[in-house]
Amino acid sequence: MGKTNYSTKLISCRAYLESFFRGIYVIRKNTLAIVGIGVFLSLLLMCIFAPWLAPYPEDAGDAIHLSQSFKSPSMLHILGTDQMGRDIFSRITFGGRNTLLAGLIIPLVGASIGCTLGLIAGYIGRRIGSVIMRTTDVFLSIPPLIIALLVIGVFGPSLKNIIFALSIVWWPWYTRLVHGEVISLREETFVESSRLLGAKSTRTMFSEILPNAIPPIIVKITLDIGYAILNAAALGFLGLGVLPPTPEWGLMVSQGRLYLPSIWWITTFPGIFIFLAVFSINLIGDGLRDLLDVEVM
Amino acid sequence: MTSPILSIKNLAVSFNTFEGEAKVIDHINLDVGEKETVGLVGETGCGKSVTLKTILGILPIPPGKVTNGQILFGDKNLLTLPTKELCKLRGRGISLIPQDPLVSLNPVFTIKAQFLDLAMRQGEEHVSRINYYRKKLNKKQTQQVVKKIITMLQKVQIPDPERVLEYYPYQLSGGMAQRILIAISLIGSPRLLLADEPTTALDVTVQKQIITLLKKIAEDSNLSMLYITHNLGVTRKIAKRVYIMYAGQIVEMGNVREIFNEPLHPYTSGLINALPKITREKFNGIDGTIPDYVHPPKGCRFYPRCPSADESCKNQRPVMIEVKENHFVACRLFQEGR
Amino acid sequence: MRFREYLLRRLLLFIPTLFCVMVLVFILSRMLPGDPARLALGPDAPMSQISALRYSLGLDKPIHIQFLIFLENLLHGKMGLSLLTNRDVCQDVVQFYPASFELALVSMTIAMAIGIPLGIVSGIKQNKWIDHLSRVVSLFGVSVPRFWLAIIFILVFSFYMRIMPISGRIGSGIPPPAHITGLYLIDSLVTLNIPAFVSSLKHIILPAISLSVSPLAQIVRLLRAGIIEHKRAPYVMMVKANGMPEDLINRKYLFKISFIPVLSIIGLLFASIIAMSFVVETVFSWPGIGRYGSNAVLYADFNAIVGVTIVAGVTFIIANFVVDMFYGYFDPRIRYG
Amino acid sequence: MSEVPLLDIRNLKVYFPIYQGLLKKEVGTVRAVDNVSFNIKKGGLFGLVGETASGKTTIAKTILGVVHPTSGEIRFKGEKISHLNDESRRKLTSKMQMIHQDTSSSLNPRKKVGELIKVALDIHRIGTAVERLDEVSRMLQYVQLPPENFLSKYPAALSGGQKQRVAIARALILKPEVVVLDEPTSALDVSVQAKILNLLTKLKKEFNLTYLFISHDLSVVLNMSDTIGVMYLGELVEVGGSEDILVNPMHPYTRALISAIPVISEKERNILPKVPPLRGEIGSAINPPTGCRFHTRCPYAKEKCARERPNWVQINEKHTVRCYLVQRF
Repeated sequence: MGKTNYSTKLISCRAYLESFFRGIYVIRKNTLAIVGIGVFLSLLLMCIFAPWLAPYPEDAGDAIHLSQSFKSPSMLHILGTDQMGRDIFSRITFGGRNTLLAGLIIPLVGASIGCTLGLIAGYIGRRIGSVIMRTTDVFLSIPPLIIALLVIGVFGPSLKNIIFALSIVWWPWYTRLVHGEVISLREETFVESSRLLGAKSTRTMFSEILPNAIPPIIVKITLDIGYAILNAAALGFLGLGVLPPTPEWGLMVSQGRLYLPSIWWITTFPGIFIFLAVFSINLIGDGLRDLLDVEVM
Repeated sequence: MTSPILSIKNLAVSFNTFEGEAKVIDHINLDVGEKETVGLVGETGCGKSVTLKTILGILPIPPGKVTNGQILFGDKNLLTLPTKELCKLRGRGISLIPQDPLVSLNPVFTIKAQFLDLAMRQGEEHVSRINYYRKKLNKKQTQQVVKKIITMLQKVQIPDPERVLEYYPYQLSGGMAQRILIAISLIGSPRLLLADEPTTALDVTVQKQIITLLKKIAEDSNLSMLYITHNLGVTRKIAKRVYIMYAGQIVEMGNVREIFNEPLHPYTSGLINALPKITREKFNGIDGTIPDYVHPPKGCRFYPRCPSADESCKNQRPVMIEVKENHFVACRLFQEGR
Repeated sequence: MRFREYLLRRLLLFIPTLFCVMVLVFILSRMLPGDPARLALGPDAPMSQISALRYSLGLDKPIHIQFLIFLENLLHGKMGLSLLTNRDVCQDVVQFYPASFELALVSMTIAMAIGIPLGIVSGIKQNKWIDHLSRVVSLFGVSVPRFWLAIIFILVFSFYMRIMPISGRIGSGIPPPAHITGLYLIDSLVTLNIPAFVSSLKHIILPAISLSVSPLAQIVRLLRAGIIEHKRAPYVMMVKANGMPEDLINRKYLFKISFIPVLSIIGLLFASIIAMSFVVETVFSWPGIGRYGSNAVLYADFNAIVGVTIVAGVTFIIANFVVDMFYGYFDPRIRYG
Repeated sequence: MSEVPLLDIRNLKVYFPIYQGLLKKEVGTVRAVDNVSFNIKKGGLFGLVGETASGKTTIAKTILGVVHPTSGEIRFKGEKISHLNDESRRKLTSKMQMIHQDTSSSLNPRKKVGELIKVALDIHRIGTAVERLDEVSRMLQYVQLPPENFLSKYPAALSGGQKQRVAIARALILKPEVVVLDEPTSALDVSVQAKILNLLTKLKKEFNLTYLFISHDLSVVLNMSDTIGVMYLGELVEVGGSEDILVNPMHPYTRALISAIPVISEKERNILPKVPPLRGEIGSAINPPTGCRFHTRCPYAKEKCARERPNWVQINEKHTVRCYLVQRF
């Protein structure tokens, strides 16, 4: 065999960098996505560093300062205080930890269960595949939030159960998505070529089909973080999530409801934070959708 | 030559892309005479379809943009014509036979629905809902139009037209769909037919049938036709005069037989050389690829691939020169002698 | 005509799905930690009483027999007693369901009535101001928490502006219309009971709007994407080039083909409305199945939870079936394929 | 004829059942390939020509084992290779390769050219990592793509012709004996097509390959092959040396095909047979016409053609045809 007289490694490294910078370029064109990343990251950081950021960290628990209750937003309490006199902003920074955690974990768990099943159903096909897909159809036939309610009804309200409940209702979407992708990719000529080169089905699966199925999954996970936050907050709002006095955005909205209309800030601000988180993640998702050029629901 | 029915003068079209402004059509001139069939030949991506869309005013703007020139249809400049006038011309003055017949019919409507709406509404700019249903519910008028459509379908040799009208597009074969599209393009009795590679997607035996049909129709109804294709053989069958296009420029024009027997431009002869012939002569392709339209070569756009190029080709764009009677070419090789 | 066969196939698919939903609900309801009989009777009940209840509930029988009993009871309209109302859950469902159904129907109508035109205009006038506006609206729609929006609505329209009622289904002084369908809007119209109609309309608007924002946004999004995709398609170019007026193309030809993907998710949107009504009904004290269900979860009223789940599931499956029929009409390729 | 052909296809039938209705009842069969036999000698170049739906691609896929034959057999060097199990089939892949028509989807868009070609060596565990890379660049040079420019490009950055060159390099890196070319140039422009065809001819000599060349373009097949088989609706209707087929086509369909070639010069035009135009279009393989399948379009069809299928008639050593017109002589 001939000599290698140039460094293949170097060339591939350069190409990698090129594609990386091109990606950044495309994202930068999409200003909204950048805004989304900025907002979401700062929310995330705010929650992570809550103990240092919150002006009154002790208010995240069951502290009671009745003298301070129902203070409207001011320099001391920038978002005001609640019925126990606790600082809303402090509670929001801690409460976000629960809401965002649920929002991040649920799609990831759902995606890992769903994608595995989808891959199996799509590639092995035949009997196992159709059993999986029929099961998926059944799970898809009930609104997810309702199964989640049933699960929480059975196991009792708590954040852990919310995450568990929503995760197990989330997977069918990914199964359907991945199954559809695999089915259509299987018909692509390059998959047939790989088989004609003598590749075994596992290699074809993991090195030809899977890399092409990943972009829609990533976009869907991103967009689903938003939906998961909304759903988790809705369950929290119904009182099925964390139990008071632990703060959680959905729960905080619900608690403030009793003191409307005069004490508007207890309800309004946590709601705005939920909105901001979901809005920014949707901006990111839309940007990714354009970047990776895929269409998912 | 009598005065042309369609005359493109110095047309330039560009597209705004990621990388910059792509100059896709670079100052072309083209005439189609009364009752004449003219071929426009070029390879993929040389700007044939863009030319056609610009003529019809259906070029998506933006990203497209006409930067220069005129398109005269009779005495009207299509580029500056008000929308209302343009609407009157589409289908009735100029009509289009599209490229891929099977995807050129809306898949969720029957042939009848599409044909009928087109036939009843051609030439109008706006249709109000009330007006639409009033006309549609007018049985007598509708029946007349259906009759006209059926005659047209018989003209393009569709067997059992009444039944075919109830079909959805996916129930048709390619040849059948193309016949229907030809009928659609003829329903408004246009004077000029623009054919955008109408046989590319079809089998050769069907291609032969369609070309024969088109030729007959053009003759019978005194139509002019601009026939766009990448297939030299098809051009020879249907057209008398041909324009050879390369990378957004017209490089050669003349009588079909003359050009194919004695091509002058290196690109034309390269194309002819590349064609596998049934005489089993040697054939060879052209090196290189079509240039980048954002930064095209300054001079002749063919120069990077041209076997007879020299320094002067690089910077100087050759002009069209009449080398023989009615045989024009844009190449340095023929400029120097004059 | 193969349309009938298509419908039949859909119908046949409908039955096993329904059956599987029952199985799923049954399994989940039997996954309760602890013994349902003991839970029902309390920790101090004597053993004999418990086993008697176990016997009468059929809990001592094998699981598949239990399932059959469950189904049989369901057929006879027996879902067990609700802890909250002390009636059979079936009665509760019959009482509360029309209110929820009416709410869902109205919000779906709002979503479609605004979403469809907005999506079309936005797709056709891509990158014009109306398009930007509708994109902002739809982004807002998918991002805003519906329960929060509901509260803000009450705050603004009911407390500050005082133009809308705060809660309930009809004004307190107005007797509800005669029971015909159970949907107040229809019943009051049929009986020409104008005050009842006006009042129930006023009551339904805020909850319906807050439920409709997200489906509306998704309709706009999908329709816009479809229009943009098909706008440049060869079949649109063809009719345009041959002289079909542009507004006819947009209204009829572009719309029908772009609407197909929207249709395919309408069932899902309906599901999201049903699901979210649990929260929104709570906010507006809407006397529907959603509020009943969320209370049931809070008070661990298992029979009620199971009943509500079944009703929601069945509603969703039926909605999907109806959508499928429209699907067959809109897309001949499906019908014949 | 004592020499064993490299590839021997005997009475090959490939039927696909069609299911329809509520119970997925079998309502018909697509007779994609019906009783086709031909063989290719080592170093031969067999051209298979026919229009859409004539069953050309199905034959290619059956030979490579993607589709299983309904009956009949395929022999490679005298050994039966139809109905092999997956494992033995996989061993055979290095002997037989295929180049697809669709340049845009035959390369995985998420892999670079280098990986795309190297994967063949990875699968068959040939050579060390360094040797594999060297081999890849050597193959790229064979197909006239400078490795330093192309190794790390993604398929999206390549033109149609370049993609097809990559596909060729990948197919040839395993040093196969038979290459099935399924319309390798029909998606390309003429100027590029000529380049690829000439490259294929050159590589055939250098690697001592045997080609099965499938195309709908008779002028290409005439130039590329030494033997040509003409297919119509799943059946082979005429087989002969390419000179014979061009100068002395016997089957009315072959004649119609040749006469429909859009030629450009007077010289070529004079060679074309003058035939009346065909009626209609190629039928459906679901319920193919009885008797001779071509009779519905044939300008010379007699009543007998609709009833019975004609037998093969030997014209000369290589040239056989299946038509009653010829039988009369």
